[in-house]
Amino acid sequence: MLKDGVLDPQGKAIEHALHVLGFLDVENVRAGRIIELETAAKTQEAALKQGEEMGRNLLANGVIENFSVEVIQ
Amino acid sequence: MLKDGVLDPQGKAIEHALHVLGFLDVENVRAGRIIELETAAKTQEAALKQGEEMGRNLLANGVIENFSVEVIQ
Amino acid sequence: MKVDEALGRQFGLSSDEYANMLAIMGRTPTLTELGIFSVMWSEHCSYKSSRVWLKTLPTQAPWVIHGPGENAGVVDIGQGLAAIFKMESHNHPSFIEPYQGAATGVGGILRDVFTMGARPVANLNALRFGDPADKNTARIVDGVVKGIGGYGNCVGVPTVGGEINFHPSYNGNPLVNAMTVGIARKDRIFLSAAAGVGNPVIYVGSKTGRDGIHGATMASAEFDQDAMEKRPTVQVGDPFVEKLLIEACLELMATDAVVAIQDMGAAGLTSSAVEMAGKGGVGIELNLDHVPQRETHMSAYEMMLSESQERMLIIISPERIEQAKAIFDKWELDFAVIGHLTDTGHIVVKHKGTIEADIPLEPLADQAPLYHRPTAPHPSPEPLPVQFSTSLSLKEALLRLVGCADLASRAWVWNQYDSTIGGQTVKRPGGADAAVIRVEGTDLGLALTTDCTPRYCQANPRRGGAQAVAEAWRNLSAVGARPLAITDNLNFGNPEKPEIMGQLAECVQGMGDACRALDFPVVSGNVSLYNETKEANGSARSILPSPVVGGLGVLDKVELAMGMSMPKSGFIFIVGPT
Amino acid sequence: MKSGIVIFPGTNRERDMAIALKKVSGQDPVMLWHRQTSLPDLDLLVLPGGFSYGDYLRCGAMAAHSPIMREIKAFIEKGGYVLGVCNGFQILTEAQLLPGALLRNRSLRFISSDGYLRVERNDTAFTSQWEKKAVFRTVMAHGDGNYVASSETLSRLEGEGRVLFRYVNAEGVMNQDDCFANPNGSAHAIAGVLSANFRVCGMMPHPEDLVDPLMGGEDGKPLFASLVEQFTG
Ligand SMILES: Nc1ncnc2c1ncn2[C@@H]1O[C@H](COP(=O)(O)OP(=O)(O)O)[C@@H](O)[C@H]1O
Repeated sequence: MLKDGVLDPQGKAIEHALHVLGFLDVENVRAGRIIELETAAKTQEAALKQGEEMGRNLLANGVIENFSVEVIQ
Repeated sequence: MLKDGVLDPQGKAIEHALHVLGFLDVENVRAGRIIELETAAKTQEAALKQGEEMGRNLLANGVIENFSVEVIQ
Repeated sequence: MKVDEALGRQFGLSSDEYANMLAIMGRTPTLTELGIFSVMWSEHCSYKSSRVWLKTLPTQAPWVIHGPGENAGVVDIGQGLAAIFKMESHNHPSFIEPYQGAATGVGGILRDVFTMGARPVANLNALRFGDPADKNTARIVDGVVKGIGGYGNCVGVPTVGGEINFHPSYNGNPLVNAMTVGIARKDRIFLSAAAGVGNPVIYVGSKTGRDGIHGATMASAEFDQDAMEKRPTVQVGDPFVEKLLIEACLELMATDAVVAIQDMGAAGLTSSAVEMAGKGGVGIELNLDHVPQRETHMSAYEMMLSESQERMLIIISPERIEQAKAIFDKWELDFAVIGHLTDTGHIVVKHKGTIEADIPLEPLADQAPLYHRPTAPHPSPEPLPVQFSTSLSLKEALLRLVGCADLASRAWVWNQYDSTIGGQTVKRPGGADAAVIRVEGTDLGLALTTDCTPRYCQANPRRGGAQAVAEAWRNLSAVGARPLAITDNLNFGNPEKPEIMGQLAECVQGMGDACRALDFPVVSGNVSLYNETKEANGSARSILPSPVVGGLGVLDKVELAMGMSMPKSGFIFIVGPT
Repeated sequence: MKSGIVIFPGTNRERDMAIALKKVSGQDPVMLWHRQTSLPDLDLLVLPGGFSYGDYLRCGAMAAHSPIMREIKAFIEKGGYVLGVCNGFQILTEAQLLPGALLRNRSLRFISSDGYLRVERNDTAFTSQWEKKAVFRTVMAHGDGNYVASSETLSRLEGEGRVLFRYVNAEGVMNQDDCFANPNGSAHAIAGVLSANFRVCGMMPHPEDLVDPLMGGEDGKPLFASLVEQFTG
């Protein structure tokens, strides 16, 4: 997800399209990316830690994006 | 998220990049989109219904993508 | 926040500059006023270090319609048409966020050109990256190339040419120089000088957010590790909105409603309002309550300094408001009357009932700092050792040459740029020494090129500067064009260091010499200083002196344009001494 | 031939298309704005390339809901012909006027270069001026040209002869897995398809950018010549 305050051209365009389609009470649309993956990490904590490392190093662009990691078993 | 069986070039590229970075035990990477928005819908059910309509009509392409809707208060 | 000299320093004002501001104001300025002074007097907006040297460049020729001083240069290309072009740098933002830095660089230079009434018909660029082996280089190259393509392709302007070099001096400070060329009718060129007391000031385009506040001053500050912490100053571009803005502005300009127009570039609302009113010799009053805002609780300071992209400021006559609004409504863009012209000679900024700024425009412009910075001769590097290795076969030597980063094929880059959109591209990247496009609906062609060899400028700045101009001239001649004029982008290190200032002075004089000799004037340009990286040991390493030249020429019969692919048979001639 | 070009916010190859149509048919096309709710009398509607709505969300997704799309559907039902190029093709698939979808190129990069297409049949309104299995050069300029469809859809398309253009190498040989011969990674190397009634054609590359020797060739001209032939006899 883009950081608060960073312009989200996608979100803005989607919001506009939703309004045109008649979803008039929708606002603050923000578009982000979700990445699902499988890991061989043994524990919940190890997986979380790995996810955070991957987020910092590659998956998110720290300059303009925030990210969060969730582990599902 | 792309449906199972639809080749996901982005997911594949991310998987490759993660391997290069040394995250060798990661696999089945899939990339999808997440859209957050606020609605004035009064009830949880109404919001869910609205979200599903938006997904079917615009936000997801049924030919290649699946979607799910979650309401957070 | 208390406004005092210490805060002034944080905003980039020297003690003298701060004192001068106090003298002009006759009181302690407000925070918003300080912000306005600091950006208007920054290197980026005031050219305080380079102006004395820029003035030595030749800018006149019978075919020059507008030289430096407008948003872009304008030359007569015949048949009642004019070519409008300029180059601009986005070096510092591209290091912090390569994709968005490069993308917004393209967006900014496009606006400089269509703001004058031209439809943009071609983009070019000149890129310099660090050592290919450096760990950051690949990421920066990839992001910059994707960003240039992402913006240009979406806006629908073909990217037809450019150049790329690698050198370790650009490791922490890549150069991203973007050039746009547009075409307009000679008698329909729009300028930025505001006129008509009482005329409304119109804001169009995207909403204002807190993007890139202080980007203009950042672009003039030396780079170090802290730069990474200044991240939120990165702006995100929206090429889709830019495309709508081009169409809407050109549609409005086709009516006779526009008195003056300017894009909101570096220092956003501040520089556009100050420059438009200043050039027109009028005052301007803005009511920020009416500025379309993307975020809540924005202060006057933030709105005046925001660098949100894809915005323009327009002066029209009051009876044209409805007509103009209908056009921007059609293109689904924001449109707001945010002020009017006055006869006070001041810029007055109101927000929520208070006057946040009230500055006399004349001294703000006329007393902008101007420095004759000391120059020192540039130490010429040791001559390169001449080595003849007999152990390499001709084939091995050739393979080594074509395999080196500066000579290898650039097809992987231009294959990501849409070079054919518009249907007028006669010589695409790789097809000739200069790109050639047809001027739609005529037999005319434009030849376009960007050139600079920083190595030469390092070895001998004066001859290097001259060489860059001469190379552009040759490339244009090689496709059969008559070279008309250049735009340039002077990329150098810290001008407070005499040897860097020496490089700049010498390069500019060399360029001037060549321009005069070739009757090839400079009609627009841009300066980017403080291109340095702090090394781990604290020392600052300057980039190679890089005065990039963008050349434009015209072909009266575009079908005669020459390419460089070899015919299947024929003779080879070499012209000139070897 | 009376043709119309539909412009959505963000469309950017409408001028190229207009030049090509004018050049081959001798008649200027009508420019139509996406909010229009009625169409003039036309033989052919063209949805040109570009980045409608910035191609945010998915390419063509938002344009597919524009008011004019209802008119376009009615036009097709009444027997009209529609050509969608690049973004136009993406819009037609998003509007479900053509099957399948266009995903990000396999390389994840925008591709701007020349490629080769093979004409799979020449008994259609769009291809009558080519020889059967003719191979022609064309300009590609897209980031999302990777054609996908379910295996049932693909076999239906093949069975009904609705694959009109395929990516091939310069010799006309198709190889789905070769990143030069099939640059986007399209299923079955598909570059262009037809609707079940053969009156709607979508294709990714840009024949309109090669209709003039000065711009590098006239390889795209037969497409427009075929359409002119269809409507003027
Ligand atoms: N190196 C240069 N050579 C010639 N003209 C220059 C140079 N640098 C800047 N200029 C001119 O100075 C004026 C101000 O430039 P700039 O501040 O970049 O304009 P803008 O505010 O439109 O970005 C322009 O007319 C520009 O063409």
